[in-house]
Amino acid sequence: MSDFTPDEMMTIAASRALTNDDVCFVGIGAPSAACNVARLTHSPDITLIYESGTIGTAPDVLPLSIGDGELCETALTTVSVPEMFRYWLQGGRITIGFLGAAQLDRFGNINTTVIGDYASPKTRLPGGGGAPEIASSSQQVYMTCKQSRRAFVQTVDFYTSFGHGDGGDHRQRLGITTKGPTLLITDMAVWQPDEETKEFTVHSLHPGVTREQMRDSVGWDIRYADEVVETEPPSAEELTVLRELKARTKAAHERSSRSGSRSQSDG
Amino acid sequence: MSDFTPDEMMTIAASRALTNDDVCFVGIGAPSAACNVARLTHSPDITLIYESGTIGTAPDVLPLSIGDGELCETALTTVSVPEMFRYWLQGGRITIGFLGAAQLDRFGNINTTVIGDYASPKTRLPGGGGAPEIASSSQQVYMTCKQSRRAFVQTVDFYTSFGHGDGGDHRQRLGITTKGPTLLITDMAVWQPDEETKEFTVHSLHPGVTREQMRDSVGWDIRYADEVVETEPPSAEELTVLRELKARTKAAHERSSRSGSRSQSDG
Amino acid sequence: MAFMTLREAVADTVRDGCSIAFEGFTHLIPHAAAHEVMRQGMSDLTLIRMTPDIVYDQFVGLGRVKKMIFSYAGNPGVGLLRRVRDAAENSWPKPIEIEEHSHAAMANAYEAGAAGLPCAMFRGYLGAGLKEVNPNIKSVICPFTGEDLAAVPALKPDVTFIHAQRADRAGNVLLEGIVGIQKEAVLAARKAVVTVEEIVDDLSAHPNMTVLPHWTVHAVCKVPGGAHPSYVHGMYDRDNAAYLEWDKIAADRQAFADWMEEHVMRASSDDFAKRIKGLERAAS
Amino acid sequence: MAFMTLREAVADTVRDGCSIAFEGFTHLIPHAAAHEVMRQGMSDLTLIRMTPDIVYDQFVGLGRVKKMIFSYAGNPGVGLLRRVRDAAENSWPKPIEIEEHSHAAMANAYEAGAAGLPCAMFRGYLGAGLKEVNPNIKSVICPFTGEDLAAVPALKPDVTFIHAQRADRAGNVLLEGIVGIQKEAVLAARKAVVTVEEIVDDLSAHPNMTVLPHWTVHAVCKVPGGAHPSYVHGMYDRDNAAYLEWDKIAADRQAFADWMEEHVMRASSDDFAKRIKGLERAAS
Repeated sequence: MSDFTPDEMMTIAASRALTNDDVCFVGIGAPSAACNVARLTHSPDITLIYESGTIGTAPDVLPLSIGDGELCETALTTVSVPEMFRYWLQGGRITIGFLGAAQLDRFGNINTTVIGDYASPKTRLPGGGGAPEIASSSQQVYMTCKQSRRAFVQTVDFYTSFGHGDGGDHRQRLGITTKGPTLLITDMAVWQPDEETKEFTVHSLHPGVTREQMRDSVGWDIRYADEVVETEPPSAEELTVLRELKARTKAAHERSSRSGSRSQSDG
Repeated sequence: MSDFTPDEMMTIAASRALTNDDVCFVGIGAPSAACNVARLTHSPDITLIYESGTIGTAPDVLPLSIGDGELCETALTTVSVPEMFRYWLQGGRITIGFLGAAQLDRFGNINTTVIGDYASPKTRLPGGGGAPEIASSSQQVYMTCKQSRRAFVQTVDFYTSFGHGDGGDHRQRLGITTKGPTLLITDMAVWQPDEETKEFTVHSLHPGVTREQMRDSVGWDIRYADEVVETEPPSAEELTVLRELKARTKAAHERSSRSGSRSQSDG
Repeated sequence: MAFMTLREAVADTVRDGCSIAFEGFTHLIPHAAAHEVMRQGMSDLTLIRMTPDIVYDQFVGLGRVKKMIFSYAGNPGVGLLRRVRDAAENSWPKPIEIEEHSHAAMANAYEAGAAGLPCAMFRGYLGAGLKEVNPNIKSVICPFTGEDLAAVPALKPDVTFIHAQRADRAGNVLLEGIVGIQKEAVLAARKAVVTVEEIVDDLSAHPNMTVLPHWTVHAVCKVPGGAHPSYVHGMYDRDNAAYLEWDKIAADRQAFADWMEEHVMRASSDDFAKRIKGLERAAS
Repeated sequence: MAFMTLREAVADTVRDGCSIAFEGFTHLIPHAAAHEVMRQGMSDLTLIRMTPDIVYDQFVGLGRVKKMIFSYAGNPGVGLLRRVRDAAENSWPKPIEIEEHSHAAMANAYEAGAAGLPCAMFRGYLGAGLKEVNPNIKSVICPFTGEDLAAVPALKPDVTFIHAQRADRAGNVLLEGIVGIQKEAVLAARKAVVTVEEIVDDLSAHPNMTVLPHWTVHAVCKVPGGAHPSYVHGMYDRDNAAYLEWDKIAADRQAFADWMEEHVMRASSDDFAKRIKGLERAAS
């Protein structure tokens, strides 16, 4: 087994959580890579859905956006966006909603809306897109995000999508019947919510990661499971699949862009 | 000009009320023949819509049902039934809803549900199908029906679809913003609602029809317009188009049925 | 999804007292599936369908129906349903409960079922008599304009049966032509069974066509001719004579009983392939 | 429907202060139409779009936007929208009003607009912060189950612009591939303008594909390349480099102004055909 980066470990650990039977609503970025690695390794029959309307897509390269042509060309079928959100997400057919985050807290609440005050933001982020309803309508939610003190905060500035709120039975109290965030995979660890409090708890640390590094990258006092194991390192196959996917993606996206001279002629 | 039947006069008079710019939601039976005669004579660009989802259809023969294959094969596009009722009918895009009737009253209220009491009917009719919302969502409603004392009654047994209710501003009082029935074409006359009372009023009598015949075929005291004209008889072209359409229809429906031996073998 | 015989699929999904939608809007009516349910004897059924026609006339005539939820009960292009009339007017062979809607309401109610909502909201039933006789027609107020809109409960059949052109070997299903309400009826159901004309290696479907992924379907059964006397776009024509004949058969209780015995009870779903002989279309 | 030049269609439909949707979900974004509106100088606009990206960054940077109704304001695959940020964070060149929703809410609101309803109802915003800051998120109670469902007003733009593959000579429009929310955005609008790659004798469309009848559209304009740097399924690829470059251009107020002057103000919609050179796909 060769060397690997924390990013690679994150993507591969996330990919392992998926199964052949999953119907996965894929957020862009890290979730997309993990879902496609799962498809290209242990779960060839996994159903990947992107919010642009593509159902059962099998891209050869990773999409740059949720609406890339490759997603439609390789999909079983492509539906309109209202249908996607009504029949497929709200209809309860999604087993896993897979989300990234700009900011999250220990209860899996996510913020991708603003840093600072909503009315006069310090940083205006893109907003929720599909996330608010992915978080409430998917049977469960997996999250993947790199750890940093900026991202892993005591309290999110804005509840873009609701995780476990203040913890405990907060979801049920709001009438939400789905499980919510059940897994968080970072570049350093794998976290799962405590059964009672719903606070995300570290269950495995990636190879070489120390508790000191963890503390420096998370803005709250971290809870560890009674037994914390080391994450199985990437296998040679997993690494090969991921790296080939990334290489194909890079080559394809360069190929589909025109040469540098374009910017002089017409922008 | 050759002889013609009252049925032919009805269909042709109804066809004349349509224009090239109309988007017409076509009920089956008499409305379907009238709409297609309009398309084959003065209004080649009329848009005909059937509730099965076919938009801009141009059948070579008359459909036996609202879902015949011919309708789809000749349509500009075919949409799902929920889309038909949401985007196309409820969306307010239909200029003319064209309905038939089993029973109607002088305010254009239609019954195709039951004769007698709803809970213990004397005759159970098919029900409303699309008619309740065709009557309220189309910009206006044309109706066509053969006159008889059984059909043209003082009070309908059931309000399958609402015309002008008790007359006057009854539609507005119910919050209905569309015009409702504005034209009634029968085998004997052309009727239009009075501007104030909304009672259907005879504006033209078909050639040869007398006021006595009218009285014998209608279950209420008929109002006549101040000036009642004679309906322009069918032109040679109109009659030819209608008869050829009917002949093609008969031939096609016989061709698409298997021979009589079928019923012995498997019903 | 599992590939099954129609017999297996019916035995696996239908129980006495359950609610079933056999959907198809003139086109693609799942006659073979309905006959198999009749043969297997399930009773006390709630039958749901926008346009109950011959098939529901048969179920009602056999006395298998507790309740019918529908919006237009006619024999398309012919007239009334005589067995349904006999039940509604004379309680023969037994009374049936009726929950009657408009097409718009049924279409919206299936859509709401597919969309996982408890009810559908639309502009409808204005001035219509059904509001007075159907307690499942209520209203909601638009919180922005104050408009009073109609509301009906979402339809969520225990089982939906539909017929389609083809499935691929993974069980993904393609429908073409007048697609009606079938996608919604499948997605609204607890379980869906699809009979198909053929099973192919590749659906070769344009991305925007109507495809049901295999994981939305409980069972796929190959039943060539399974829509007869309804038709299959691109494959075979409607058997118009059969609809005309039905009017005569259903007019008489004994003629009905005899016909059902011969053509349904003593037949099998394999017989449907024979019934479309002479109605096939040349492949386009 | 009338065939017009894009210049005529914009002059005919857009006024200061009106609400406009330029829709396209990564695919088929009507860049040429947006640039024409910028050139003609209309201002004080309410811009509606699920995924405002470069085009809305440009409108906002030019100070033409009074209000933006949206659900995800990012540069797809790249990051943030720097002109939108500058307006939201620093009120430069002027403050903008924001009405922010989720994708589900926007999709439902367009759907309700297309369906002629005053509002949309769906299961959403559960626990979400937008409910606290957007007064246009209300609720309705299901009259059958008592469930509290989210409600938002229907979207009904004064004008919707979309880009599509082709129209026929009657002005019927065909969209293929990721069709997004465009059909709903057109049907919800008071007037719709469609730019197309080509005008053909016959759409040759399968019955179940996405076609907009000519009478649903105010104007059709032939603008080859009109989606660039977005893409057109089956015709040309996305110009990913342009999206990356935009991040640099939009990072600096002066660089932005210079770029807009050269590539939008002094250009015309005819220039788009050149911009897709090298991105075309072989006809399949």
